[in-house]
Amino acid sequence: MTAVRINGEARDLPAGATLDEAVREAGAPQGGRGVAVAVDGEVVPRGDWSGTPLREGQRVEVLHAVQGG
Amino acid sequence: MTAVRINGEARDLPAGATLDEAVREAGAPQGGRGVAVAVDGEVVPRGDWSGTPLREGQRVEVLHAVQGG
Amino acid sequence: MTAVRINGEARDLPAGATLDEAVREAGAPQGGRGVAVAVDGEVVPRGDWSGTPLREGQRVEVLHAVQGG
Amino acid sequence: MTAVRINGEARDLPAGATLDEAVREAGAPQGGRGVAVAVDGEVVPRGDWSGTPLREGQRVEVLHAVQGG
Amino acid sequence: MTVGFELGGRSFDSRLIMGTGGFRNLELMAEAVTASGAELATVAMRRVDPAARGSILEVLEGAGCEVLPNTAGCFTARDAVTTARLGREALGTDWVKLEVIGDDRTLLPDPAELLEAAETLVADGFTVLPYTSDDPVLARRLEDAGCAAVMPLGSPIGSGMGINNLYNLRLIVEAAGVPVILDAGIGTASDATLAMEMGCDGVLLASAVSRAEDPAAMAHAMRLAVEAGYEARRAGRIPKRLLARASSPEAGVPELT
Amino acid sequence: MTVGFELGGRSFDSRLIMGTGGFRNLELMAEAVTASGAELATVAMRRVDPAARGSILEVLEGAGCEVLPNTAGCFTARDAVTTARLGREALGTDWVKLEVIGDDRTLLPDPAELLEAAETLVADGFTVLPYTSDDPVLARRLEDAGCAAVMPLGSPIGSGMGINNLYNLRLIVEAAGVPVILDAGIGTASDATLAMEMGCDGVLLASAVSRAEDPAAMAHAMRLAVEAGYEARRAGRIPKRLLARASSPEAGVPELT
Amino acid sequence: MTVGFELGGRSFDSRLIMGTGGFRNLELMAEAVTASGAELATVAMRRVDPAARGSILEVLEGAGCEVLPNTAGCFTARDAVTTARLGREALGTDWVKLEVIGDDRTLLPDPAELLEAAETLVADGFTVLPYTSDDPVLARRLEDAGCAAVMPLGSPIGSGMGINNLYNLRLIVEAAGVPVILDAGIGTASDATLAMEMGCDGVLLASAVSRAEDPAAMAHAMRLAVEAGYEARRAGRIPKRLLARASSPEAGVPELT
Amino acid sequence: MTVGFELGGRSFDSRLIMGTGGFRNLELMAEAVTASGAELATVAMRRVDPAARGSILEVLEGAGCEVLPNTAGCFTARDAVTTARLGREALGTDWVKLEVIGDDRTLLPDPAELLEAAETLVADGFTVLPYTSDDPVLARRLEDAGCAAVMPLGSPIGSGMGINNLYNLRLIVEAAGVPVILDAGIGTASDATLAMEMGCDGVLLASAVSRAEDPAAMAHAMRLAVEAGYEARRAGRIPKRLLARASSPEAGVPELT
Repeated sequence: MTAVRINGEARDLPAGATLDEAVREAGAPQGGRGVAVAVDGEVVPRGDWSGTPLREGQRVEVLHAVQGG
Repeated sequence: MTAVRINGEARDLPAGATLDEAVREAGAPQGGRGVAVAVDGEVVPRGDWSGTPLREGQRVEVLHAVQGG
Repeated sequence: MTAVRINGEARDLPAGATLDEAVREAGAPQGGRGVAVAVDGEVVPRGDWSGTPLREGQRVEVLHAVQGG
Repeated sequence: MTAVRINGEARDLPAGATLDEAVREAGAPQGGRGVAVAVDGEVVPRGDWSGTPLREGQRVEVLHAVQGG
Repeated sequence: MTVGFELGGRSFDSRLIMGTGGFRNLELMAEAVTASGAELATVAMRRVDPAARGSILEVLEGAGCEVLPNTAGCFTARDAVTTARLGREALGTDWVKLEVIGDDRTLLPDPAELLEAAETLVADGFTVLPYTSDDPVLARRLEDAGCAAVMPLGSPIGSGMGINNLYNLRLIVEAAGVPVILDAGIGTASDATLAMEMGCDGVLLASAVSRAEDPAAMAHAMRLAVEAGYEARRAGRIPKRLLARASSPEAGVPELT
Repeated sequence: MTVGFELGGRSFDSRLIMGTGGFRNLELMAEAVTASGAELATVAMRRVDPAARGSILEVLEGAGCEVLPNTAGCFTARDAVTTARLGREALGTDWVKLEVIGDDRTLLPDPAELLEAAETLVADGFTVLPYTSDDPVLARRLEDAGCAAVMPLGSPIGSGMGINNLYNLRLIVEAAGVPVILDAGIGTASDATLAMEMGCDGVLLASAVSRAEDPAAMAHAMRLAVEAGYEARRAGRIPKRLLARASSPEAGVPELT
Repeated sequence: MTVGFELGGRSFDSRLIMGTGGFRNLELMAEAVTASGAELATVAMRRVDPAARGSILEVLEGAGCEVLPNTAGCFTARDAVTTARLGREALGTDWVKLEVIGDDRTLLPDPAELLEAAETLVADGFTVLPYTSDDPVLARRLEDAGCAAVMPLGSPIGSGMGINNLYNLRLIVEAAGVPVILDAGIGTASDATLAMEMGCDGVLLASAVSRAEDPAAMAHAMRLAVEAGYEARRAGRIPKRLLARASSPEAGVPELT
Repeated sequence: MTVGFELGGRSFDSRLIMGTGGFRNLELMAEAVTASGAELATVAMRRVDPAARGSILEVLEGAGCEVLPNTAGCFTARDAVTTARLGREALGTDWVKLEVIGDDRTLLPDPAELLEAAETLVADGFTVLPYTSDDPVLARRLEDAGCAAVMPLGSPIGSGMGINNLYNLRLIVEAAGVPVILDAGIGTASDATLAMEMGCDGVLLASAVSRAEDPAAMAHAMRLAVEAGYEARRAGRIPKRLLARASSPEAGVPELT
């Protein structure tokens, strides 16, 4: 298992899990339209999600647009 | 002759002249549409012009609407 | 007895009472320094108080200076 | 001779001249009370003036307090 | 979306009343009055000028605008009353914009003369719309005298200073039982918007449009400005706050560092 | 009659940009955005909320409005830059309303951090629209850094105080070579009209509409207010005068007494 | 360094006139009047109260201050005239601060009644100091009626709002041939300073001192404030400029880089 | 009755700091500085002028006033730091009024350069008194950097406009842990009184006095104005009220009609 934080909450993902699974875990819509992801403060383009394995202790932020400003 | 002031100017009108002649003298349009008259500070209704003889020294004011306010 | 109003309150004064008695009645200081009196809305000079008999139903106002303005 | 700029003006000082001569040249009062000096943008403390030789092309600024602010 | 209002027992769609003074010519006036959407326009009563060309009455008729005679130039109640009667005789209307001036440098109204003239004209059956100062007590006296509206100034006629005393205007609006029309002092659109936001029922202006570089364009701007202020007041503005209130959610902020 | 403007190399017909924060629900937001006529609306980037219903993106699309992601909630240049990049990734736009806050009670911007973030994002190819203070020097530095506009505040976000320092706004407008958009502090329509009369190219507001009692009505009022101010500025207002200028002729006044 | 002024044919060193209303007790009043340096203090005429302790007359005498009876509480010319005569009879002075109130929420003066009362009292030999609105025309009428001064309000009595309409005050000062004394509305020292800078000859205030937390301290502040404003006006202030003017020399700047 | 204050670890009786620029000659400067009661006066560092007559240092010494060198004329942190060091070397003081200008028409400060210079000088042991904008965030950053005070402008140097943004000044005062000294923009006495009433600990001004028609008289007016504002703030002013509050008793009013 890999222990990560997704949107501030502790989660255990199966060993070898990749970023797209974390995005799904966060509750993002299928395909992640309108969604962006940062791992440890660095943006990861949508195209790289499935090729990005998660490492122990990483902070994953899964964001979308909301009313504001 | 009757000496009167029409709109501030001295005029001599034939003896027995009436107010409607003063109005014409002032340059008001025929029939005096949009015109009002005061003699010595008192309004004289249009209907009374022809029946109002002028007396020596009277002040006749013949007014109409202009841009203002 | 003469029924009058002194500073808004009904009072009965002995028949023939004069204004200076009303002033005393009102609680003004002896000699009425700094005091002025109106009867039925008219000012009565201090010198006339003792010579001014009160009549039934008169309104007597006895005033002095207070903090204000 | 050493060519320098003192308070923005070109001056030729004798070879081997030191900073205190430049200060005198600038018209500063004897002893330089209330005066401060910068050479090529760096402050030189009063105590070091006589020990600071001038080099070709240096910019010397000799300042004092004036009305201001 | 602007709702009309009742004035002198009649209904008007437009809350903007135009003064017609100061236009360089009648053509510019016609364009501007049309662009303003005004239904009522003031005129002054002056001596017949045989040399004058064009009729302001026809032009205003063409713009679908009724005439409202004023008593401009009068310094006494007596002259104002006579001038109002001359306007009624000439134009067949018993409405009058009542002006009684007390000072010729500022053209500010004379309170006592104005009140006296208003009482006389109301008794004579006029619908009296008095141009008044921003004094709330005088406004109240004019209403008590039977005026159909009160028309306080924002600042002197033609000065373009806008509204000098918002506090007094507020007092007038809060106390008034008749329409309040801001009259005089408007310089630009935001002045008119503010007047309506303060609760005025309408705005009367002349110089701000007639003496603008492009009168028709300013007239249209004023039309929008009056509507904007009226709608904003009805929409219920947010209160003023001394500190900020975030317009973006404080929840869900990511930890990026 | 309002002419559009160029922003970030593109043309817009509407000079009103809507913030979308503070609406009680998406339906009210949709009505208000439509009533405002805005073509651009800001959004914030926040953590995905699985429980959330409705998509703001679809609603804005339906209203014919493009999204402008902001960096609200960021207190450092670094966070603001990352948030801008997340907005670009999520929404496929390289435009950003840049906010770097320096104080959480007033939400006033941090000048040094804001400038640093702007320089980084411009270098990264963003079209940067910075929310800034009313400091004319900071506005100049932001323009020099390559920002596509400067967006000075009138007063703190959501305060509704309007424009606290007309003088600074005037200096900014006079010196700016890019569009000036008044951002934050607008409370009611006359504030927006005044901003445009001062020479701003546009107005950005959220709370004044979203937290009004009737958001759609206030949105329409703001639309009119922005147009009124823009037209008034172009129409050439009259100068302010300390004394009156008669709007009725001084010639031809009768002698009635 | 403050030069005195002539009022009602007499000379005064102090340009500050104190109202005595609102003090929590006579001791605080005495301290404050003394600290203010005032030579004139208003009093109201009310029904004798047998229970009252202490004599305001003796206290003011002790503070070297003369009494100025007012007509506070009167709503008609008739009552104000009678009250003025009662004050004269009681206090042996023919000076009066004339008040005729037109509205009990704002205590603003009634213009027509005030003017009528002023005319009557002047004819009766009084030295009339009328509390008036900021209407320049009414101020002029009061002067024409023979008042010894005009005393326009800055804002309503006790409101502490300061001067709501600087423009009207300016017009009054420019036109007045008698002393202008700002009366009512002062809230703090800067209001008094500003009134004097505007050209007022004096200031009359009560609540700002009597209801301050520390009346004596505020009284002294007001004394300084009036002197500061008077001296500043005489010293010839710099004009306001839209751009900066360096206060350090632009010549002689070193080249440091 | 004005209590002194602590600045840079020392005590001062006078809360007025004089700038010495703009006087027509040293004699007028001497009179004015003396009349002002100031204990601290700024000077600028400029190239030695062999033709100059009189020593400002001796004149200020004679007036019992210490010198405070400024960095006027510097547009970068680097130049300002060097100039501060030159002032220290020439005058034997490690106090400096720090100015880093960002625009030569308005002489407004450059926020980023100012902050950088302040950090450098604090690290170098200076007592830094920064001339800053009215941006509350920048003021906070300067305090965090170790400045001994913050000196926000009211309006541009020499403009005499007074305080353009009372709201920002209020925020600065409320948040500051070091003395706040209003610097620049004062035009007349009431501006100084207001600054003190807003809670400033002191006022720094030059042009308002040096360029007044009578500098010594204005200097004395400013001395009184600063004291008046300070005392008024401590005395606890009355709150502003929207309606009147009678200053004469409502009880005991006679029935006269």
